[in-house]
Amino acid sequence: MGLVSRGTAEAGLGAASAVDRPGPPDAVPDPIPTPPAEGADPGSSRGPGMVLKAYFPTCCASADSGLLVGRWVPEQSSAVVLAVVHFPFIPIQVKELLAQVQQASQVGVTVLGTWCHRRQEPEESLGHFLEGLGAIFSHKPWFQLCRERGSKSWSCKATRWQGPASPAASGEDQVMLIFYDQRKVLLSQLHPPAALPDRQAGDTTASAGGLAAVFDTVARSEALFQSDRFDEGPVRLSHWQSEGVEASILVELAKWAAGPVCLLLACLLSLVSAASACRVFKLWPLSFIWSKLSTCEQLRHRLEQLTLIFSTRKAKNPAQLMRKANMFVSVLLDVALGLMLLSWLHRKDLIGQLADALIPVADHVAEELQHLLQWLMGAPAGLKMNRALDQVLGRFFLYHIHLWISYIHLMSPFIERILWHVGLSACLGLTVALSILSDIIALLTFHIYCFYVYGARLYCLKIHGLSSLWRLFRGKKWNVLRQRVDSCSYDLDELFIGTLLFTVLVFLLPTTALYYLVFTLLRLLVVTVQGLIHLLVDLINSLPLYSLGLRLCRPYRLAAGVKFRVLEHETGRPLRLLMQINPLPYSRVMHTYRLPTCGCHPQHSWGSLCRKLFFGELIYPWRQRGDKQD
Amino acid sequence: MAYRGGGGDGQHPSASLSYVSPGRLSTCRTCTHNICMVSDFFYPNMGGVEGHIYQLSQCLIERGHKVIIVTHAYGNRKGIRYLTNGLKVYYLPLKVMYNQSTATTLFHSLPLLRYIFVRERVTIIHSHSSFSAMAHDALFHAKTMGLQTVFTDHSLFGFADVSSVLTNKLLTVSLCDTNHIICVSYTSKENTVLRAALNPEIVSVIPNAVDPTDFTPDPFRRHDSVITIVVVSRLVYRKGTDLLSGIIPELCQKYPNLNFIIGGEGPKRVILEEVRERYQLHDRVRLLGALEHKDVRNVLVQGHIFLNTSLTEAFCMAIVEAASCGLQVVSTRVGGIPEVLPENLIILCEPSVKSLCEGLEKAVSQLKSGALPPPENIHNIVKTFYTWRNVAERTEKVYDLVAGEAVLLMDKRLDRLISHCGPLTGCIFALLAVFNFLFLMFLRWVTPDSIIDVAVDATGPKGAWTHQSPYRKKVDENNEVSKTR
Amino acid sequence: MEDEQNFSDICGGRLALQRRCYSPSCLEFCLSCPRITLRSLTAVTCTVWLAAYGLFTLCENSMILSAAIFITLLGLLGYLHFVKIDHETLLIIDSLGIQMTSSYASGKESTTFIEMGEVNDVVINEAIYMQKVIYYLCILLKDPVEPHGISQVVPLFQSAKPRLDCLIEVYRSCQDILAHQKATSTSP
Amino acid sequence: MCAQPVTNTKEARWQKVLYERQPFPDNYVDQRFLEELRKNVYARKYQYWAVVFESSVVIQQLCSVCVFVVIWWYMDEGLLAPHWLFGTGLASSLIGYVLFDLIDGGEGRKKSGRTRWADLKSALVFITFTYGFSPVLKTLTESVSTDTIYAMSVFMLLGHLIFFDYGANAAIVSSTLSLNMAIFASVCLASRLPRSLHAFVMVTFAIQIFALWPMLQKKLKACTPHSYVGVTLLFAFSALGGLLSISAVGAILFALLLVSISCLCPFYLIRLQLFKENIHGPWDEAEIKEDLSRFLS
Repeated sequence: MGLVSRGTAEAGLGAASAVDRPGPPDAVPDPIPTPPAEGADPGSSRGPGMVLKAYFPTCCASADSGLLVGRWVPEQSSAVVLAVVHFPFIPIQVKELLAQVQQASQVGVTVLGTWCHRRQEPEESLGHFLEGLGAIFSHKPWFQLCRERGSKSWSCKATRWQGPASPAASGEDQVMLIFYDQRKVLLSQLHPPAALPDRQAGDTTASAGGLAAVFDTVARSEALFQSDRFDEGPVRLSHWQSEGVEASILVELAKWAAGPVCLLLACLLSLVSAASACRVFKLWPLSFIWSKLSTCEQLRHRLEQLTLIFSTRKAKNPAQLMRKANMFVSVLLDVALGLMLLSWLHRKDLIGQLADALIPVADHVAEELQHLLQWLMGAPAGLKMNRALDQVLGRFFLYHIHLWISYIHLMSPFIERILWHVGLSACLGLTVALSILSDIIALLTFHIYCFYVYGARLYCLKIHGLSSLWRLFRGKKWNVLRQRVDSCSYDLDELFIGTLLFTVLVFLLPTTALYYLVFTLLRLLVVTVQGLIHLLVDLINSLPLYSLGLRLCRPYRLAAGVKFRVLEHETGRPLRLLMQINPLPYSRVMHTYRLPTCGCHPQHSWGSLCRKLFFGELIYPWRQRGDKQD
Repeated sequence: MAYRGGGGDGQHPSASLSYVSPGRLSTCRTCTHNICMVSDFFYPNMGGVEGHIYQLSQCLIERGHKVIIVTHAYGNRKGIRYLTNGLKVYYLPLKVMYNQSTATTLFHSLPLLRYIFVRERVTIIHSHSSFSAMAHDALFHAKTMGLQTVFTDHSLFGFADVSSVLTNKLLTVSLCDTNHIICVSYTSKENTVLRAALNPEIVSVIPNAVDPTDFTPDPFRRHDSVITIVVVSRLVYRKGTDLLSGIIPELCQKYPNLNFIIGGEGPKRVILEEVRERYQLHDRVRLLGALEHKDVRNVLVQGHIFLNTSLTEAFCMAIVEAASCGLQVVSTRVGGIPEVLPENLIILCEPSVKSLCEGLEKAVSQLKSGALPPPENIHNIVKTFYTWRNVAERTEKVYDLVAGEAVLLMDKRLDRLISHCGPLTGCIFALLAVFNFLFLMFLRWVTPDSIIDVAVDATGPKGAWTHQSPYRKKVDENNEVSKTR
Repeated sequence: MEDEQNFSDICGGRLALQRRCYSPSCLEFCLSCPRITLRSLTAVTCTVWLAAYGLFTLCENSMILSAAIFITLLGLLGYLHFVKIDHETLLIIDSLGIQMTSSYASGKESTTFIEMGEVNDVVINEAIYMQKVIYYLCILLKDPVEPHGISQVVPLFQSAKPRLDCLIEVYRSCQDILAHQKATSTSP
Repeated sequence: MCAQPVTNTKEARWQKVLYERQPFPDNYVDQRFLEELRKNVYARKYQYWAVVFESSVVIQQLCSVCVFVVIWWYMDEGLLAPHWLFGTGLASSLIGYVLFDLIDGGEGRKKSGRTRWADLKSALVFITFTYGFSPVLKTLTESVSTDTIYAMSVFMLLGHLIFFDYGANAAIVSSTLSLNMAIFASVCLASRLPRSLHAFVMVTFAIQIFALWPMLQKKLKACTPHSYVGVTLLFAFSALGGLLSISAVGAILFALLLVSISCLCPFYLIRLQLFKENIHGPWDEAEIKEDLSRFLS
């Protein structure tokens, strides 16, 4: 019903079409002094007059006349109306209620003024009665908010009583009506979160920036909204009503059940982690391998996430809650995808086909490599290579490939079973399966890695030798102390030997460089594939799905701020604004809520990568995990 | 005050511009000029040229001219800034090539410079320092746009080696159709006239100046038990640091109560440290490192004798500052130094260790015999020599003269280039000038002068700087402090 | 209540400045650029399609033509949705804040609201932009730690860069409201 | 733009000082303008024959390159047996070694403080390394085309001639670089020879003619100029003869080159000295005469 009431309220505001009614109707008990003409300087004519801001919930726009209950924020000179107390009421009870709310929510909830909603012909008595109320609930300024029948024209005046004694001497203020949607404001969460005052300190510290204060007030005075419209309390309030009670019961059930479940799972997880932390795995070679295998990394990461999710401690601030939810959703999605993959694999026995396909593929790769080496041992692309060195290197690598093929054939019978278990592992999640895949690739291309390392080392050696000999050739030398190149006079024999070696190296360089180049290209191919897989895994790991969904379906939940719309306005009436929630843009949602990934991304830029390649330093895939089990 | 963005922090006078209606911005003036100082060298970079530009601009502003300064961006100090009295500085984002001098293609800076010249309604372009590529670019563009040009040369140049031959050729090209040239000393004038093959009539000599109020003597700061010799210069070869490294041991061995204070930084600092190591002079030779301009005085007043070992100088401001602080100056007889101070205030020596040591010994003996006049007298004599106001009014005369002259039209300019700079170079640069002119035509077609906003004058006869709220003024004062230092 | 003036931007294009005054304490400026003209649209499209057709004649592959059509359509959509800003609005509400709205040709709107508490001042600033030196209006945000300090400069009317006269119009009204704001905030 | 009316400029005499206001305009040009201008202060006069004598160093180097190339050609053609060349080379270097000490009675050796044992050691190093590397050298460049090798060696030998230390103190002079280039060229050429023994002998010969021979020359030139001239002429004629036995045209061209370098170039140098015009004045950067290294060492 809260929804319904709000709907009518929207209609009631009549923001859409500009129907200009003739000036202020005489019905109003006392017409507000018309504001000065446009041209004149407002500052001068208005004197010290401060613009008061009255935040009025849209859901109360259609409520019957009564008292405005809310909070007065002096530093922004703004009044936040929270609810309307309907007639008839007994002032004492109202005061009691307010006192309860106040000590429940530490917000200075008071009676701000009166609210009269004229549905039928105005009767003078009501106006005077409302006047009189000011004496009972003394508050300065005292708001008198009034809505005409036509529901388009509102009038509001704020009077500062100089004490009840002399009601005549009362200064009037400019008032600005700002309508806000109580529910959205209540639920939304400002970004960046304003410094929320702690509950104990009470509303005196609620002096966070202007709007943050309003949000804070509304958020903290939930106690006021607890009372339902139907329960027969002494005082009848009208404000935003939470949705139906049934839903809330379900929620209660869930909350009640959540505790034990979390406890149970937490115990299990602690067991698992304890097992993984057992000393046997900490022995040297094993620990090294664990650190190098992406699967283990991924599993560890997941374990941490799950322990965080199911930790029985309560999330302190909404950000942590959001983080938990994001993790939970991403884990769920991950597992779901993994199960889909699993079902797809096990339908019509794809595993077997894969296993049968794998060995030939590995053989084929080896064949191709052999051809490549044969080609290199000839005169590849008409390059001037040194034949002797060429032969030596070629034979060396051929021998390696031979070893490799025999190794593959040795383990061929077990391939299928291995794959089967790997396939099973997909039920732990797609990411796990993917990282296992990347590990398998790394294992199957181990020979390429070896070639690359040999070539790189050889090439690196040559390059460094050449650089130092080139300095000698020019009669210079590297000064280690000053970190610069000095000129120095060598002996004759030093010169001679240096130059001889230089010549030899120069003529042998192209051969080595070619081998290095070819194998580096192969290596880069593998590294790129692995990198892509890791990127995919990271994407799944870090995507804040829950926040994105929230942003999609409930835009007001994540607020970047507010925006105002000027409602159709006529002179002599208070200015009316509609305050809407300004939703957070997707980019910032991503940026704020993306989860930490387990892998470190490439540190070196492209330039440094090229430098490394040129000088023959070893490069590793994105997570420094190039050297599998050596 | 830290600001983000390229905008810089020009808003204070702009904020007060709403009091100035655009209609008031009439441009052509008879008595006063709109001057645009162009140089690569300006604050936060420190040195003689920078100081010259800043002080001269301040005095010209106070004489009622409108002055703006154009230089290149230093680090994140880019955009438009305002210094004291609304001196407006454009820090243009141009590439710096070699020690703070921008790379020049002779064309790439035309759009920005033209935009600035037009929006500031500049009438006279005043470029500084022949080392600054930007200054030469500005001259080139200004001639293409038909504006009056003045050039100030702050440095001396040899004729011996290849590099100087090339630079001199470029200088010839750049100055052959410049309206007037200013040199800081007669030697510098001779040098410039020879280098650029100029008519000496269009070359004026206007010396640098120092602010005598900044350099006042303070005899109580120095201990008369020991004699202190002060050296303040960049420690580079051209400043004769090698000579210094020879002088220090000689004198320190001869006089037990003689100390050196050496202010300044540079590549040659190493050899001074080595000398100090060798002769264990750590307690007698103090190396202060780089000095802020405001600290120079506090260093100077600690000494009795000021030593300058430069190998070449156009106009040595350091010795004037030292003399103004009441020190006895001993210097090498190179460049324009003999013209700077009268004989009774300076001891001139040949640029060799022996001669300089003799000069110093003479100074020491005078000091011991008390033959030297007291610092106050020296200060009172020196402070009448060089003042920025004098410099400003002499420069103003040059401006008046130039404003009277006519700028060469395109055809005459081409003839002059070809006739004056030799056939080959002349033709090449005439061609470049034609290209520049076509480029300018293109720019005028793309953005006509009519749609370029006229800048609000911060200085000058109708300057908006004067009427503004005291709060802003206060802010700007401390801005200026933070900036000009 | 509402009046409209014509100005030109720094490149000489036409701009229309609407000035709506809801109440002495609430002002709205709407700066609208000329809409995308049919001629330029057709010109671009035709050039792309001609190029595509040239390629098509070279290598007989009808994929190219369809690709070209798709590219133009997507490009147009992207342009309208992300690049072309039709009008920018500046809403100043005394003692509440300043709101900047820029609405794209596709109707998408992006709004930012700055509370009065954070605003230090609204000034006209000079900046070097491409090969020009332009004036622009900007909001100076207070530095939360030290008063009179400025933490950030928020430029206004970034897409339509109006010339000085237009800026002065807006600037004056802003200053009026800010002055009143200052006066009231100082006097309790 | 006068500071004061022009009338009293008569009695007031212009001084070249900045510190006092003078009754002259700022752009006033006195007759003493540019009076301190000097020309050709450091210009030197050259004697023709002295220059010719100095040029003999260049002649020597050209000749040694020529001789080297000629010898290589002979070996490549197989007209010259490696043993014979090795023997002669060994003998000549021994003679040179003895001469080297005899000329100056061995005080050069005393000054350098280099023992004969060190000489022997470096000689052994040469021999062993060259011999060890010669098979490698043999197969080093076989896949590289001959033209490339020729181009490379020509380039290197030219470099050797350019960077050689002829006694002038210029920036580009670097004896190390020139020697290295010569060795590089010799290795390239040696790798083209039929057998590894040839390569070995060729490289040793290169060392003798490019490293040892210039040392001896320097000493000769220093101590006994007359004999030096004689040796130069002898060397030049032998080189010409060798070249003549290969190609007459080459020999003629080479002879022309030698003559032009030794006679024409000095003549032109002395002629062009007359046109020298070098401006000096107070603006020049003063250079420091005495050496300041004594304070640091």
